[in-house]
Amino acid sequence: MKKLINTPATVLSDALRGIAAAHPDVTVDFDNRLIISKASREGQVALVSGGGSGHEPMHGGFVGHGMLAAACAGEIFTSPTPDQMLAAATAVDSGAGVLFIVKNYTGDVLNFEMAAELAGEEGIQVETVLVADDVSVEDSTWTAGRRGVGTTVIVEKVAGAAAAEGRPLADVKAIAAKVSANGRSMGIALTSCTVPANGKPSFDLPEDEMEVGVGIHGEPGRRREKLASAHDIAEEIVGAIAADFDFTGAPVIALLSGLGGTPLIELYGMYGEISQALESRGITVARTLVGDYITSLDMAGCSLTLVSADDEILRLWDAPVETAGLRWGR
Amino acid sequence: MKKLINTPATVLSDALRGIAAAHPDVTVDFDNRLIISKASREGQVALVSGGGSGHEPMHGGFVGHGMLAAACAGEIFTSPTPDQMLAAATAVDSGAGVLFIVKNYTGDVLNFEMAAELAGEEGIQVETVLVADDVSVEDSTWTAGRRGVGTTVIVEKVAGAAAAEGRPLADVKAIAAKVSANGRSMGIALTSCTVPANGKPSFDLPEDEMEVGVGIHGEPGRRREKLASAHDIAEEIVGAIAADFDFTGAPVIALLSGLGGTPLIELYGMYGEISQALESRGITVARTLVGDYITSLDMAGCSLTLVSADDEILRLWDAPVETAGLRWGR
Amino acid sequence: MTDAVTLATVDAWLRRFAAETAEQAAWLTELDSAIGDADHGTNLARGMAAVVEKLDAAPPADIPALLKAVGMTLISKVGGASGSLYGSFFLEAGKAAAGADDLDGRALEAALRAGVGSIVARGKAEPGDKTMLDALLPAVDALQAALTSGSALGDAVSAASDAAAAGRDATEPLVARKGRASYLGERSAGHLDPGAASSAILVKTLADTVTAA
Amino acid sequence: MTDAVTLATVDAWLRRFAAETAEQAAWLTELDSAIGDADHGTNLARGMAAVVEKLDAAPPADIPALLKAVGMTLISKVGGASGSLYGSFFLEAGKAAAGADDLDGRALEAALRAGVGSIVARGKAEPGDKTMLDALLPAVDALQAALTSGSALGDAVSAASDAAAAGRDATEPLVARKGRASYLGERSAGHLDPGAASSAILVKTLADTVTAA
Ligand SMILES: Nc1ncnc2c1ncn2[C@@H]1O[C@H](COP(=O)(O)OP(=O)(O)O)[C@@H](O)[C@H]1O
Ligand SMILES: Nc1ncnc2c1ncn2[C@@H]1O[C@H](COP(=O)(O)OP(=O)(O)O)[C@@H](O)[C@H]1O
Ligand SMILES: [Mg+2]
Ligand SMILES: [Mg+2]
Ligand SMILES: [Mg+2]
Ligand SMILES: [Mg+2]
Repeated sequence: MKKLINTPATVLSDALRGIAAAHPDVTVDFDNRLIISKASREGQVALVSGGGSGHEPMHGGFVGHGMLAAACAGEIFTSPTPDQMLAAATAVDSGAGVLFIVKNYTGDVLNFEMAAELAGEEGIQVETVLVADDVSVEDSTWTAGRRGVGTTVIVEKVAGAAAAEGRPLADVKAIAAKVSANGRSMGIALTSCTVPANGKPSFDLPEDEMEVGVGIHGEPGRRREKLASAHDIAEEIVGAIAADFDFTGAPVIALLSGLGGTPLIELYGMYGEISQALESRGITVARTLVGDYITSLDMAGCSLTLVSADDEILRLWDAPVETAGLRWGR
Repeated sequence: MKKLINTPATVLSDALRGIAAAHPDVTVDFDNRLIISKASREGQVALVSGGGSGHEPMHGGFVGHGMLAAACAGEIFTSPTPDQMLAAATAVDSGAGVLFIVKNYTGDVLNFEMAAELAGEEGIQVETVLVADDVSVEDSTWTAGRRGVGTTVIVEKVAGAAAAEGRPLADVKAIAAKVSANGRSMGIALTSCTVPANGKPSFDLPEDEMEVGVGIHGEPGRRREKLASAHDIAEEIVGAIAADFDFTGAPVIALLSGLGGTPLIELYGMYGEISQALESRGITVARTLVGDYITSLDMAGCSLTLVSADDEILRLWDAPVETAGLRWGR
Repeated sequence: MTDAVTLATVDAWLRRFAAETAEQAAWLTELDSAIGDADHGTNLARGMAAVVEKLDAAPPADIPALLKAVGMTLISKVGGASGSLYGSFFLEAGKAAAGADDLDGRALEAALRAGVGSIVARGKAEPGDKTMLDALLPAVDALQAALTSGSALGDAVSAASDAAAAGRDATEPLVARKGRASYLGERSAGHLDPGAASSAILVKTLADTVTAA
Repeated sequence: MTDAVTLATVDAWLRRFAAETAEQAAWLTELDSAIGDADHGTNLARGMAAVVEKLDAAPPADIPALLKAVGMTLISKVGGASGSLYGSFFLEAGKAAAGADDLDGRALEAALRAGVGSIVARGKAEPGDKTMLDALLPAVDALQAALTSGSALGDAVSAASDAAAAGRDATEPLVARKGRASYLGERSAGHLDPGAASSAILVKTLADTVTAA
């Protein structure tokens, strides 16, 4: 394992020190592993998200004006604990309530559930929105359901803008839920990631193969295939996403994220192919992000997220945001 | 070689298609491999930079309001040609002249030199500023001198802001030259990159070793060392940079860039250590960037750049910029 | 060997479990790496180390307090699915043991069953879903059956441990329907479930502690 | 074998050089990978393929026009240090040959020397800096010496080719002072310079073409 770290055990706390040093507009609570926005938010709904670490800039990089009020950082790939979430809710609630944005993983769901109960007991109004957008996981009531991946970023941005407008908790939750319902994602990997504490790749992948339908935790994908061209990968991903949801009805927000080990020149090459694959299916792209937004440590690969966007979503998407990971309008 | 590409020969043209699709506020000239800003620039000095590809977001990602007017994209790690540069200068000159921002590599210098001659013949006023900031290369009049690396990003931002203020060519050049003179960088690599056309890593590095003093072209560094902790690497890099230039006199702009294959969580961990190493040497950080800004394909590693910043540099740094790779204030 | 579980026994059990998770952490993470996210061993070892610290710093006065302390510590230190599930297990077991001093066989079974019940309530998994329940449910059933047939406590917990191990092994061919492994669909078959593996360790350390007491 | 270089010979030389760079591209890039940026072979092969296309599309009328076309094409298609340096070489060689029809030995030497001079003027390298000049300068000197001592053209260009090869080999122990390899300092020693290697091919293909003509 080759990593720019001190020791596996301190990867998260070291990164938090760096975040604190690099970003004077957030406060880092080292005990509770929280990244908290300093932006004024009086009377506004506060968005709290969080999850295992290793997906940077998500979530800590999305803390700031117009997006998250706080992010809870769990250990690498391990959901944070209810204490952290409760501390976050307590720190950011200004009376208008707190929206938990939760990716659909058993650990995240259970821990946020407990935190919501605890926060409720302390008189904080808490609502939760779940993101479960990964089309490579079969959706079934018999299983844990779909994973939450890239749509989370778009939910956080859009709901954050609604909160910044002063909308009440019920509205912000409804908007977040709409984005979540309108989003679909899929990812592929050329290499595994290496969890620092584990010290070796989570799975082995021969030189000429790729994993199709991977998540963001180094778990293997739905199947292994021969390494394909960017063109064919784009066809496969876009095909699977478009088969799951009709994206021709409204323009989409497209997010092509690297998984941490893929350089931008490859992502742009992929996006060229994706853009064609979308066009050929009659899907219109209104807004685009290409870069590292939701990653999986040092994994090479990418994930595509599409969100079908009505006028309200687009307007909120375009509203000012000022975070380490997404910034425009101020 | 595992890459998200179609074929090695089309990596650049495929990426340009993706850039064109993702960023409606730039025009891509596919024949000349130019990325040209659509931002209005009437009567302003136009900044043109460029270089070999594989360093994304540099330079194409820095095209837009408040930064570059155009970027010329060479083949992977190969400086662009004078034709491209001339076409860029012609496309963006609005009469106030063009500033070429050139990283100090023989190929870049020679090709921009020819382009400047050709542009001069066509009546375009051209000035050139050279960036040569890599302290891991010994500076000597007998050699090609130092490489140009991370300071380039800061030169482009600061000079771009000066141009956007309507300052004349001589001023913009002087400001660019000041930033260039005030900047120092150094990089280390944990892995080599793989040039697509070459198909294999440019150098081999055992599991427990790193290259110290690498550039951004997959060339080996000044020496090979045992893989060290983030703390020790930070001490080494900061020590070398601080030994080369006195950064205690004024606050610095600090840029910690990943080299393409290093995830953000590691970069933040590194930045925590760097921030401490700076503080212990009495160096005050005024502004910070942590992320992928000047990369070397899929290389794992990082480079640190410090620019000693007076009030003018800081003011221009803070001015609005709207590009794919750097954005604030609008 | 005794016929009731004392506070000292429970304390010894959890310290043994902590030592064992530390020792088996790499293996548990390895199992989680095949069908999950490669953190189960690290997480549990971290959590149990915190439990031992807690027990050292403030030794609980009775079994219910100890179980509660363990549950709270796991919930606040582990994270992930198993932190919340094992945490609930101990919290609920502690509640079920409320008021008790030592636990005889029946009381032990009741406490464990209550703990397992809270895992079901939280995680909504069923037997055969390839989770820790596939080790824990058979263990509690075996404990009950042994006690019903008149076995001594030591024999009964040993039977529970054997059942947990068998349940763990039986997860190998299963296709996961809950937890991260469920994302893999058919590809989750052919691997032991890491949570079932750690649960089998939990029951085995109980048996070892009781029979050594 | 002839005693003057005709348009057809120059055309054949450059086609042969194009074929040879395509064949040796991987090796040249390999050399560049050790002490540079792993693109020299790819770049030169791409540039020479463009030259051949250009010669096919619009066959130049005379040697100066041909050399100019080659120079312009390399400058606009190769990029990097070698694109600009080889481009200048051919542009300047073409200028030196201006007005000439066929080139006799002396005229050939003058053209090549002018070309090499423009590499010196542009790149400011000196002999021993571990660059293409370390192959080209000895080659031109050997050509001149052979012609002065009365050798036939074919023998003279063969001597030039041998000198270029020797010059290329002599770059191995050198510490680079120009080009990317200079960034490596002492570590650049122990490797052939890729530009010297391609220059040796340039001179060898000239010798092979002239002696076959
Ligand atoms: N819904 C559930 N019910 C019961 N056990 C579960 C459930 N989901 C997951 N598990 C157990 O948790 C184990 C994984 O724990 P761990 O790796 O620590 O958490 P995470 O999956 O969050 O990384 C699985 O092997 C499984 O036994
Ligand atoms: N200043 C110079 N003078 C002469 N030759 C040079 C000079 N700089 C570099 N070269 C030659 O160019 C070669 C490298 O060419 P190439 O790899 O195509 O360009 P780049 O270095 O821009 O990638 C070197 O091996 C060397 O022979
Ligand atoms: Mg986990
Ligand atoms: Mg090059
Ligand atoms: Mg796990
Ligand atoms: Mg080269």
